[in-house]
Amino acid sequence: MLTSVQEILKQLVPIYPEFVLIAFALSVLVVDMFLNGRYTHLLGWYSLIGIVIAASMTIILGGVQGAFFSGTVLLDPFSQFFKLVFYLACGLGILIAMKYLDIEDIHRGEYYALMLFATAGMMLMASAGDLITIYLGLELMALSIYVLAGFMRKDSRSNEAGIKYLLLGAFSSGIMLYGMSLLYGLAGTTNLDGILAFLRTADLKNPVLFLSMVMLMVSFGFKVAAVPFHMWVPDVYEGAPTSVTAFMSAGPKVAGFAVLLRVFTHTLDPLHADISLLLSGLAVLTMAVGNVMALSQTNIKRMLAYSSIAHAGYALVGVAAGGQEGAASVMLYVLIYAVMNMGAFGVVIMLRKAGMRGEEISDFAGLGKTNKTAAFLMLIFLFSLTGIPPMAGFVGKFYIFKSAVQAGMIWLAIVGVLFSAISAYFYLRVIMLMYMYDPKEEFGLVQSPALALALAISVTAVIVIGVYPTPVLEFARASVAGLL
Amino acid sequence: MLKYILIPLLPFFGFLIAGLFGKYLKERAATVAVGGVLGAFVFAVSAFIDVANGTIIDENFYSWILIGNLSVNVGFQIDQLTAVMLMVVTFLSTLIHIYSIGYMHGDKGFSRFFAYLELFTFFMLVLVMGNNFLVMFVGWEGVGLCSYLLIGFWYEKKSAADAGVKAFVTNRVGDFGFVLGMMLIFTTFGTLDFTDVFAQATPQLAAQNIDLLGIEVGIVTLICLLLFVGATGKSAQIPLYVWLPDAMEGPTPVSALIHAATMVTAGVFMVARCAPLFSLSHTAMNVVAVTGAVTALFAATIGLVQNDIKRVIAYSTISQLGYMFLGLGVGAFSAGIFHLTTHAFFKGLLFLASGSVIHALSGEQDMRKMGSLRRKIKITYAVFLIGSLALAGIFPFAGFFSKDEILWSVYNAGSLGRSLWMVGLTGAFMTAFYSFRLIYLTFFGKSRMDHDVEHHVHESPPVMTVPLMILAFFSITIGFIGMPLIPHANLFANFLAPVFPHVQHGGTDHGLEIGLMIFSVLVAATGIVMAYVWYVRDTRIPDKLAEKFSGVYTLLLNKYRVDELYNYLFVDGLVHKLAGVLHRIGDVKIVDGAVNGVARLIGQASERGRKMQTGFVQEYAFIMGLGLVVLIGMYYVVK
Amino acid sequence: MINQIVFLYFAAVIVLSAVLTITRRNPVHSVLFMLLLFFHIAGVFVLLNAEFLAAVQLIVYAGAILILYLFVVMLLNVDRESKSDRANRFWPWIVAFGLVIFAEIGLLVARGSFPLEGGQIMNKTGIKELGIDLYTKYLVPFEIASVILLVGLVGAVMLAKKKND
Amino acid sequence: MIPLSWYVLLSAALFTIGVVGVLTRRNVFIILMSIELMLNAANINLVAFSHYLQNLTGQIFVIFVITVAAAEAAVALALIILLARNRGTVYVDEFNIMKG
Repeated sequence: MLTSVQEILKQLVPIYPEFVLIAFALSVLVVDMFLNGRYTHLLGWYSLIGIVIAASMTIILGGVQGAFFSGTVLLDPFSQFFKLVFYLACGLGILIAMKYLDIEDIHRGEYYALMLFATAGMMLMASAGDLITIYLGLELMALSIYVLAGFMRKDSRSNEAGIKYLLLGAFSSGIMLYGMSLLYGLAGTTNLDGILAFLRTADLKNPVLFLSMVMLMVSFGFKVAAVPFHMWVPDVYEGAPTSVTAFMSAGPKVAGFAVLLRVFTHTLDPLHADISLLLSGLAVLTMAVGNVMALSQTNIKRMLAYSSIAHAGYALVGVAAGGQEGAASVMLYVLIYAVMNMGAFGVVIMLRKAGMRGEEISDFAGLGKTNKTAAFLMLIFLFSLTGIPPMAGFVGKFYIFKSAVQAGMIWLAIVGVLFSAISAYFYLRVIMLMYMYDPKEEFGLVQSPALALALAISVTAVIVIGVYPTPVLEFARASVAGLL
Repeated sequence: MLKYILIPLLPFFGFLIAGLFGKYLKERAATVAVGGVLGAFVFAVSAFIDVANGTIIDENFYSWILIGNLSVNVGFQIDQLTAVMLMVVTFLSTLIHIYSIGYMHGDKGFSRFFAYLELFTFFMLVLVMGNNFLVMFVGWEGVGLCSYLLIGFWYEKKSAADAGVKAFVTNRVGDFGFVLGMMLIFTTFGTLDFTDVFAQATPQLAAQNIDLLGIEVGIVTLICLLLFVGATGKSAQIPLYVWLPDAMEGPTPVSALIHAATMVTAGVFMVARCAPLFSLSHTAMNVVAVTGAVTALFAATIGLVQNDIKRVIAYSTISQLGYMFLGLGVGAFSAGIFHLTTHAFFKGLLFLASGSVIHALSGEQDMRKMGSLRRKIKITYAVFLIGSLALAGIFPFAGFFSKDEILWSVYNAGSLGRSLWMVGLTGAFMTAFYSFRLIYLTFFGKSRMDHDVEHHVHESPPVMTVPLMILAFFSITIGFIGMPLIPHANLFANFLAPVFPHVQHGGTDHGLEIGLMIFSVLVAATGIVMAYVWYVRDTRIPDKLAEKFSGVYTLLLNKYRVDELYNYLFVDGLVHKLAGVLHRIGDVKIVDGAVNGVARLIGQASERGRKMQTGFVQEYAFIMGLGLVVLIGMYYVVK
Repeated sequence: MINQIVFLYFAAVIVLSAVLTITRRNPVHSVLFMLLLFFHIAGVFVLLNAEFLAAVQLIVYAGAILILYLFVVMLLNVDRESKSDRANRFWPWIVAFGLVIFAEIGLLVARGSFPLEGGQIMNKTGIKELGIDLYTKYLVPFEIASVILLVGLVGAVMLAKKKND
Repeated sequence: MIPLSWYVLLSAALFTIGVVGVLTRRNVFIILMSIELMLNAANINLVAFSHYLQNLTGQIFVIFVITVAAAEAAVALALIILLARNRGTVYVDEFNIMKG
């Protein structure tokens, strides 16, 4: 009996990190019942311990590569890279949430459990070796996020965000499933390597193949917020609790890119010419809409939503460029993006306190005078989002556009740089407000050790990666090796 | 090695101290700041001597971005060109720091001002010292940022804040070219290091073409043109010059340091740095030369009728930068850099002196409300006169040597050169005219000052006048390091010779050269005399003329209505309704002119887009479905 | 031949009841037509030798999910449906748009081919194989599915419960 | 012997009807049911392919799809209950606080 348990545990080694996260999530749910609403923030720190343990397991498993569980789960440097990004996003998401949940009066243990479930889902997406695993990982993530988006039960904006995200998410899942079913019908298998093997010998002109590829593109495009599948983003980002928005803008989007890269640059690689054409079209649209629409926003969360759309556009340029360099540039970009965006949301969350929503851009007026540190951090994050050297955002963009030029898509790089020039307007507006206007009224900012830690981590990452990106860049390049 | 690193680091430390502890240091922040730049200057001199003795420094500290076997390093390079720039930047920066102690005395943002100024100096030094394009770009972006902060320094003034944004955004357009050029260099050469790139810049490479949306373009030409787009933004050339006149909203020392002596010359420096690339492409060189010449003339004509003392000098800066590009464009790289150097001195002098005038008049900048100041502020008048003579190009002032070296090279550059020479000479005439119009309006004639203002007129304190006198001294003498005619007497060109192997030497006909020199001095003198007649002897002439040619006059006064033209092209031509979207979207109005035009267009698109975002889930789903249908439909396009 | 007739019957009812589902004014009626639809889909599954799935379709889909819908519809008892519009004002356009989608998918499928089409028809019922596959090959997805159900449970309870906290 | 394309056409029809339902109906329940229609369309495809390919993966996929549909329905209905409680409506076009 004992040996068989050991046997089973041994077989589970490749999914230990996911296993740990789910176990922690379950225990959070159980413990929460006994805590009776007190000391809930301890559950946050407890969840962080879970993340750290899972992260160290992922690192230990770094040497293990290959397909497990009949090919449904893959362990490779590619998935490990993304898992580390997810840990980062989830950890930062939990840190910035703790105080905020108190203020919103929604501090319940389920929050942390759902964050962990969502993270486990994202990790499964990244290491999926089978369409079924992709689908299930995606749904696990999405379902948790639907609930998180509607987490403020008494706030009808939050409810609305939840239902909007759910309806559109389910709609896009329906499209994805249809595409997956066609792909299965063609290839006779749902295994990604199997599909690749099939495509190597198949007639690539088969319209059904194109149809299924497009349907997958639509639903993955939905997850990464590519135009025209982006419409949910501003509304959901605005309505969801800010800490959830921060997590959403980093986690699920990055997970979407993990799947996008896995499926489009690995599995469907024989179709690269078509994919590249369609994706570059989507990338241009995405950059255009994201950057232009961000200009006229008055709500900071909506502005950051459009900015996150725009950033998805830059990353799509890298996917369209394809190849080792393209994929590596996307990976580096999403990492940097996740960190700087979480940081920006971390500052936004500081403005929220009882009696003041702190979501209007005009609320930032005079922040440079009332709270120098917060304003300066925001300045760094916004400069990084604009792509001004030596912040990390510049390195990310540089590498993306470089890989596009290298892949012979100079026009795409030109368009990208042009739109990134436009983006200076709306990031600058916030900076102007912070430094060049007087505060409307005296207000203190909400501070907490957890939030401070989150901001310290992200600002350090933004500056260090900006000044010395080589290790991270090498890491991304090494991680892409298993993909192609 | 350490002493070279200290050149940029000292100002950076100055920035940190003044920035972090400004609250406690109060006006002592200035001491720290001046100490920082002065230290940098001392080390720069030492570096200059090393270079003069033949030590070229090119050192990498660490690899910044490492992509496979390609790497971009953070490293510094000090060669002859950098050494010259280091001297100019640190010397002027020191003087202007000292001057600012007097000028900014009592301002509530005193320590903040010095912190920004130090940060600017740091980035400017990074810009000139970088040994590859990316480090240069870091400095490039950095100086842009500081310029934005300093223009908007008095942000309570709305126009100042707007001007800051305009400068930043216009520069982003230029940076767009720079980034693309850099990317193309990276993919073409596989490196961004100046030495490696230039080593590979061979005529064979110049023959290679690249397909750009169906048009075959020489790859080197494309790179150079993209870089030049960057240069036009930073150095205020047509069509991206619009930000510089507005930038005069900043404190005057800022105008002197950033918008005359250093930052605006970054574009010239960059083109000169890339001389080995540019000299491979005739097209690019011609574009540079023509842009420079046209800007030189164009800005000069606007300068003829402006009434704001600083704006006249601003337009003259644009015009002089045009001359530098004209020189570079005909291959006279060292002449261009020479003009950059002399210009830094006399234009810095003019700005600081105008600051002294404004200071004396309690903030008045309109020349129509000045006059007869020469007896009241004697030192300022004297140095202003020296600066103007240098600007007008009268022998033996500094401007004469550099401008004539450029014009002589232009004259010898084929048939295109001859016509550009004519343009340049016309510009020189106008330069002389408007710079003395300024002198006469300000210092001669009857006083048109308000009574209160007149009562308070006073000479500036020594902390301001001493830097002025030092600059005046150099404005007279610095030209002699570039003596023409006598063999080997052009020390400046000899010094820079190793950096510019492709220098096109002027003709050898000394007789002709002397003739042309005398001719151009005469032309300048005519301008001065004409200004004298119009503005001192018979002051009715300008008004009469303005009346008679009111169309031309208004056109010039309104700066050719370029701002309006940009508005028309980008807004009216494309969109019917002119709604002030940006007014509505927040209380931040983004400047007039070109920037506003594009911004408004985009802003309108943005507003329309907002209306499409109706909040109805089904609309969102429908747009997704539409995307699906279009993407499926693409099958018939691709197959 | 008989198979084809049976299929056509199923197909016709499926399409018809689907159309009725999305057009009925009263959501309760929609649910009932959906029930009819699920029965016929189960019939199609039987036709495809997937008896187990047919059973699952009836037990889980019809028996659980639809009943849940019915519960909530009746719980909320929103009877405004009888007065206000059932569809948004763009519906004629969207029906046309739907025809475009159908035409596109149909055309592409008609022009394309499924490489393995015409293979042997599976004779095994496959329940045993299904079970073995589910617990060996697809173990991890199976476990994820259980977590998904848990998240659904936790989420639904957490959101919908009335607790005075 | 039923041609495979018949199944695919049936599923395409069901998919389209689902899409039209999602895009037209105002009642959020019926939108959810329309989404179920889309999922069922995919299921028909999967089972049909599974049958013709002699391969059980498709059927297994369907089991998972049904599972997820159940969980999703639970969360969706919970959110609808919340909205009905807070906003008193189940019409999607009245869920439009957030826009622009």
